[in-house]
Amino acid sequence: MRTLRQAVLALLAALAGFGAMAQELISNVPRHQTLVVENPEGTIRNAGWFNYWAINAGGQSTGLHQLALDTFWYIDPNRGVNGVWDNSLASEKPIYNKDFTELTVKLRPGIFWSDGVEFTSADVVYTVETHMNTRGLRWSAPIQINVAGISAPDKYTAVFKLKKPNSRFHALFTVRWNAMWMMPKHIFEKAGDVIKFAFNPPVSLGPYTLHSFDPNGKWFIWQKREDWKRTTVARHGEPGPKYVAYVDAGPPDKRVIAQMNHQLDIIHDTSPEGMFTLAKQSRLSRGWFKGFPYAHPDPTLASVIFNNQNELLKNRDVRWALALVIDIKAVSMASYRGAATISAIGVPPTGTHPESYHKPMEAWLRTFEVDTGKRKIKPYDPTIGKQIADSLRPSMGIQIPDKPEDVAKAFGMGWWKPDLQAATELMQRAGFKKAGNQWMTPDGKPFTIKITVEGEGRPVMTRAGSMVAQQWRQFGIDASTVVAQGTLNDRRAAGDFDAIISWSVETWGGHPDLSFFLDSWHSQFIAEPGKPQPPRNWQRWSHPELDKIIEQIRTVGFDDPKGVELGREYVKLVAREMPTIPLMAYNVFTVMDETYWTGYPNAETAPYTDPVPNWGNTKYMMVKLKPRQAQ
Amino acid sequence: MWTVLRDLLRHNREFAAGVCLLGIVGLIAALSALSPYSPLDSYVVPPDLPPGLPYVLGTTSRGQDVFWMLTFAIRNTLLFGFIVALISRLLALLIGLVAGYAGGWIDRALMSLNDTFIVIPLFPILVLFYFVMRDRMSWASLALVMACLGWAYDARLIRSVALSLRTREFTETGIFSGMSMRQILTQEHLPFVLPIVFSTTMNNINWSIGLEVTLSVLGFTDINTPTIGSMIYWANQHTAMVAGIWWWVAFPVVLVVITFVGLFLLAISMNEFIDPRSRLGRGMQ
Amino acid sequence: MSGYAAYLLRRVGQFVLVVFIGINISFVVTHATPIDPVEQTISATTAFGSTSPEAIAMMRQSLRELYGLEGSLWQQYLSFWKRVAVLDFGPSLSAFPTPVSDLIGRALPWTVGLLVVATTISWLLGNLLGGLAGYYREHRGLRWAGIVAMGFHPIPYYIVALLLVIVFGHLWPVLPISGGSQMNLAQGFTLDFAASVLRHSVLPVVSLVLVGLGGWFMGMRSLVSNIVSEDYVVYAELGGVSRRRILHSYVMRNALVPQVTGLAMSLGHIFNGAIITEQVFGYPGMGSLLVSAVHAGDYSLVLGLASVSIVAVAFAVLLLDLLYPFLDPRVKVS
Amino acid sequence: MTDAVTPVVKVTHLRAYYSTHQFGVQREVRAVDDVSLQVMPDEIYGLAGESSCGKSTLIKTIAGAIRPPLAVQGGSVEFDFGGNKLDMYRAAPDEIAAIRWRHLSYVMQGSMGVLNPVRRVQQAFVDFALRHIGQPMPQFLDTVRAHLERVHLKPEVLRAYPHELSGGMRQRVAIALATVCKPELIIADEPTTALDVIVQKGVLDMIRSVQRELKTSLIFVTHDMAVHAHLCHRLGVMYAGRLIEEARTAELFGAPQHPYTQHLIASLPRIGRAAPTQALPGAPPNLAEPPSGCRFHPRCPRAMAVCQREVPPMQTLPGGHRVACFAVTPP
Repeated sequence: MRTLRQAVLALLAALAGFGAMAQELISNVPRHQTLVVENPEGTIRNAGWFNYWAINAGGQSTGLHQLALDTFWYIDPNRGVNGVWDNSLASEKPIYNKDFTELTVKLRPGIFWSDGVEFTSADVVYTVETHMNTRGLRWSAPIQINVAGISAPDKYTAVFKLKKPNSRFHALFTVRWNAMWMMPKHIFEKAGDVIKFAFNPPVSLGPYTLHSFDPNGKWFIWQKREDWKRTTVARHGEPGPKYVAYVDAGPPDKRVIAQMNHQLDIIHDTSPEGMFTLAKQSRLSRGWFKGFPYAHPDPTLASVIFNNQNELLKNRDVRWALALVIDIKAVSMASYRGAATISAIGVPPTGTHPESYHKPMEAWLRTFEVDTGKRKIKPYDPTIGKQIADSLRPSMGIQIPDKPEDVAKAFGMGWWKPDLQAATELMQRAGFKKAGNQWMTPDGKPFTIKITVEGEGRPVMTRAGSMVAQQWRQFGIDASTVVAQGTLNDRRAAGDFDAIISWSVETWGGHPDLSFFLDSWHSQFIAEPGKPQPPRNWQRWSHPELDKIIEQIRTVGFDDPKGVELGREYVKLVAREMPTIPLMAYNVFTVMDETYWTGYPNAETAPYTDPVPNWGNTKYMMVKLKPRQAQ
Repeated sequence: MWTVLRDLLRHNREFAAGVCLLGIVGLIAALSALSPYSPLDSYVVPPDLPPGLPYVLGTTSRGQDVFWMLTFAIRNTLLFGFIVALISRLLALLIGLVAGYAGGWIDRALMSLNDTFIVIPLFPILVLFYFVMRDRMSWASLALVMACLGWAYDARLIRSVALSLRTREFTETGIFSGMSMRQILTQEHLPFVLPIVFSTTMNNINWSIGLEVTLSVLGFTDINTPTIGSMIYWANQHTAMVAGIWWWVAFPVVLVVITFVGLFLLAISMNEFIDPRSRLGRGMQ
Repeated sequence: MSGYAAYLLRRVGQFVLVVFIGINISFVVTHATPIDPVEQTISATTAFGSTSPEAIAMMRQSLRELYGLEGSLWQQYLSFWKRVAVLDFGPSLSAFPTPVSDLIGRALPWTVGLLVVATTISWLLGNLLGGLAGYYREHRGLRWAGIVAMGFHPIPYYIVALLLVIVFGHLWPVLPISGGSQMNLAQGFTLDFAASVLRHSVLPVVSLVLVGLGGWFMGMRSLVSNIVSEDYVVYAELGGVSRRRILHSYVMRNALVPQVTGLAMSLGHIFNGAIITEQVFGYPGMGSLLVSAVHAGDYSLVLGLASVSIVAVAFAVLLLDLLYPFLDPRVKVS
Repeated sequence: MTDAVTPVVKVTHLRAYYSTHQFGVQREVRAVDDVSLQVMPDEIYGLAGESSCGKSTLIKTIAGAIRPPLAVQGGSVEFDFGGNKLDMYRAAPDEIAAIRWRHLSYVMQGSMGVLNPVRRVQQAFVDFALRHIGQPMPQFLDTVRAHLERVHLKPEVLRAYPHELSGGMRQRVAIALATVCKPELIIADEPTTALDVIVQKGVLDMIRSVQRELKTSLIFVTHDMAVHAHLCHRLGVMYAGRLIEEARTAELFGAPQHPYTQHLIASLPRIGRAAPTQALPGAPPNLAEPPSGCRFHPRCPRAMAVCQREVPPMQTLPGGHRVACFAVTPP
């Protein structure tokens, strides 16, 4: 017995010992020289794989495309370090010939790979030709479809010959999250089969090189290059952190805990509640906005996407009725606790878009009318953004801005006023009948809609979905949510849904051009029911007017103001047709802890880039970061 | 039987405690009938209120009253457990009795099948099922699947009893008096194994509830049906723990733990009553 | 010895059966999943970048060839069995072209380690305490141990793990609540690494032990309290054999026999517990891999994982079965 | 026998009850009620009586083999091993442990299950006897083998597991185990009942020979009067938890005094007796609530009024013949 008791005591002692045992977060890397960033990809299954160009390669946002890869141009979703447009590997903007069949790229001299080889047009030619000659590389398809040939007149010039006119071809090499990165010719040409080559360790074109990584894929640590001056960001200054660690930070609550213990400098995304908790309890944690709503509005428009091939939803009246049932204030509360930037129109209310679209179109929206069959109503309520702000002021107090433009920036402008009467009229016009408290379809069956949501993957969207479902249910529609965790992309592509909370509208953010998503909305790409739908026309909706708009956009230059006008035509069209119900910007609760580093981007004083750390564009953040206390 | 229960209640502390605990749980579940709110609706009460009045156990970040949510959650969770237990009992009884009675190759065949199901790690398979059935993976179908996987352990116990019954003379006389196998099993053997069935039921309910909670917390079930698991799931969606909304997680956990302990106490007290040697259905977690 | 041979044969047969049934289930299920790996890949690849629709169509085509998804289900089934035979499950679709076996190979040691350590501790500790509790019925400390063990026993792994995360991650953050070892620590047989792994495995192991302990404790206690009234124990006491001797050579020794069977029978459940626990603690094992593979719709990986789990568990059971006769001489004749 | 020799064991007014407390109901079974007896050195003392008359309980109590719910309520069991005296229920546990097997050994009822099923027979001898015999292992084993010869067992049995031995062999092993330390007193509880007649005979002869050789005292319990007649020097008869008569075997069989004993003897099959003996009316009493006075009176052909009121005292007749019955009057 005694021996047993002793054994137990010893065990406890050992445990306590472990507990007490102080341990650095990262071994042999000084914390104060290291930036620790959450990689939302989580655990990378094939950690030792850095060949980004092979489809299904390992991680992308493990630091690889933020710190080690580079290409011609970057468009910043916000203001940019030095303007929205940045010539990175290219020294000038894209140079098209007048009929958009030839693109000339001038390269920046004096840029070197981390192994000391200079980056030249030879690498460009190799990258492009490899994609032309190999199938199943990440960018094989677009290259093979567009490029007739490529040539390098000199060391710093590359000329693309295009198969057909394309004024947006340079988009392929313009980083918005990512773009077609350059391959190191001198490595890959020795590698044999490009698809089977792991590219480990990666040779870097960015200011950092790989220091070490976890074979189980939970962390990747990058180290600043000695010769960082010979990379493109050097134009903006020296990167602050000597080391950058991209880690799998676990589920939302663990991320919050980690940052409270100052073990995670940047949380990629957490729940609103997590954000508020950090704002309350962690003095040095901050979001994109200093106060409420904190989150960064990505140039991504979260919407209720209908499957327009669904017989019941083909009718515009039904779609509009469903829109008029939604109380966006409740949705904003349920999903973001009010920290949402709402948008009534088919463009995200972020970056430069409010200037180019929301504000100019306000007047049109106020006069915009919907015919319910019995009467005409003006559904637009310009005060909803303000109403949300007001409803939050009692609880959030001074954090809530009061200047109208700030309110508009944070919460958005107007949205559709809930109008159950009008909704009922529209439903009836569409031939639906109300039996008791239940809407019946024209052929007399109960009207059921399943809203597909992503579940844990995107808590906020899941919450929005269940709120919309609730409101429809209360209107008498048999609506419920379906969690398609992991399979969401699949089902979205397959059109295997009635309605889905997702986004079919993504933009540059920093540039008014809409082709980034709009081009793929052309009817030519719509898949048969049941056949997989290519991105991003998930709603499988087509309209002759839309096709006309798209075709026109294809023929005007990237920066041509005419593009914006056409964009507004698109906005009017989708407002009338309501193929998807735009809800709000995808606001990302990126939380930055200033215990070790300062100079993070923010809305008020430094909107120089998107803080959301899985964007390739966040490489610009490194040059702005400064250690808080020089140790 | 009733006198036995009464005596147990009077003189067996575990049994009494178990009955009390389950009584509480059952009462809470029953209250769901009186709930002023639909379990599906959110934002019916002000969110994030700590326990107190008028919301006894506080409110969730989804603006739901924790207490009333809890009544629905525990009701569904218990119901789930019972359904699984019921179906799997039938399977276990059938296979156990037949194997024990028939003996020979039938016994051997059934038992190796049985051992297979005991050994195979079920969790991966359940996860796989979820990914086949997706939104058809309703609460009911999950119950069915789990019932089909959860009978093996108890079939073994029942079979061992049936095996001993087989050699008793009343079985012999039954056979000589020309009773059919079905008659013998249902009329002669069933009464003997029923007590065991009862106690294994408790363990089986524990097991199924445990897995249901785990699966739905991981989001691998239908999250519209309020269960203890889906309650915790939604709490995690709102990072309730770190946000300090502890009552959203704590109360479901406490309640489900009470349920587990209650069922478990019943099981072991029954066990001691039936057969001090029996193995307490261990491993059923 | 022929009795032993027959016994052996039976156990091996059982092993084969388990593997066969198990793997068939997982094959059927995985191939019934509606997840199309190609679409999964495409949406993963084009999630953010701008890729023109006709490009997608082309990509889809070439991926089908790349993944070798052609061929009837029956052909896939046959080729799958060929692969199982050599434990090569082909390339992972979500981590193409890395072989599934590599990925599993990386995860397996973690799970096995966690499982072996936790099971050994809970089994030994549970049986020791349970045995003592059954033998020294009046000992107060043991009574309490029993109550605690019983209290935790019925609670599912997930809940216990969750509680530990809350306590040690939030209220008293002294132990790591996620990961398998410290960052930037070379994996290898170094003292630092070992210490770090140990440290990270404390909570997962504790949660597994807490749940596991009770069962063994109570099983052993009830067994012992029956065995003490067996003739040979009474007789040994009459023979003035020392209590110690009686406790281990007579009581415990005999009680262990059914406990080993019990262990074999519950290995499957313990495995479930382990992978659930991994999920909660972000432990880099089979469990985490399984869930992420399922999310990625990577059915070659899922299938590989399920198969390996089944084979591994069945094999562990077989090992125990083979040890059993040395524990209980009676097997050899019966 | 002369009074100079002191008894090996002296039992005085021993009372041992089974008291159970189940579902709140207190039950008390007076299995051994006020029993006194003595056993002399080199004597085989038989205990007779129907099954469940308390004889097993009695010797369990004598051997100190009692565990709840059986408990000693009063009286004493005193041993005297060559001047080394001690009282089973007052001595310290280690003192008892010290005499066990060295001086006092025990053969259990149905000795089939007395060997640890998962260990070899040899282990049992080591556990039980090694510390008493106090030889280094090899010599010890030789001693054991030699002893096994005595009970006609081959030395191989030492390497065997219990389940590999036949019933008879196990019985012999048990007896060998009980006698290997040459104790002064062996208590044997129905050692042969579980065996078939042939084996039984062999075992009995063996027990007798061993006893002669070792000069040990033996308390031998069986319900089989024939066995008693065949084996015992002195015989005690029990009825319903009480010792009712005790005498030298020949005398008891020749002139039984107690009506019950007379019935027992009479019911024995004898060659050349035609008339079958009539059975006694009624059944042995339930010891939970035994009859008042003499427990035999409800069935006694010679019952008197006093028998119902008072417990008959044990009276000693000439020649150490003891009997507890009002109907018997000393000459």
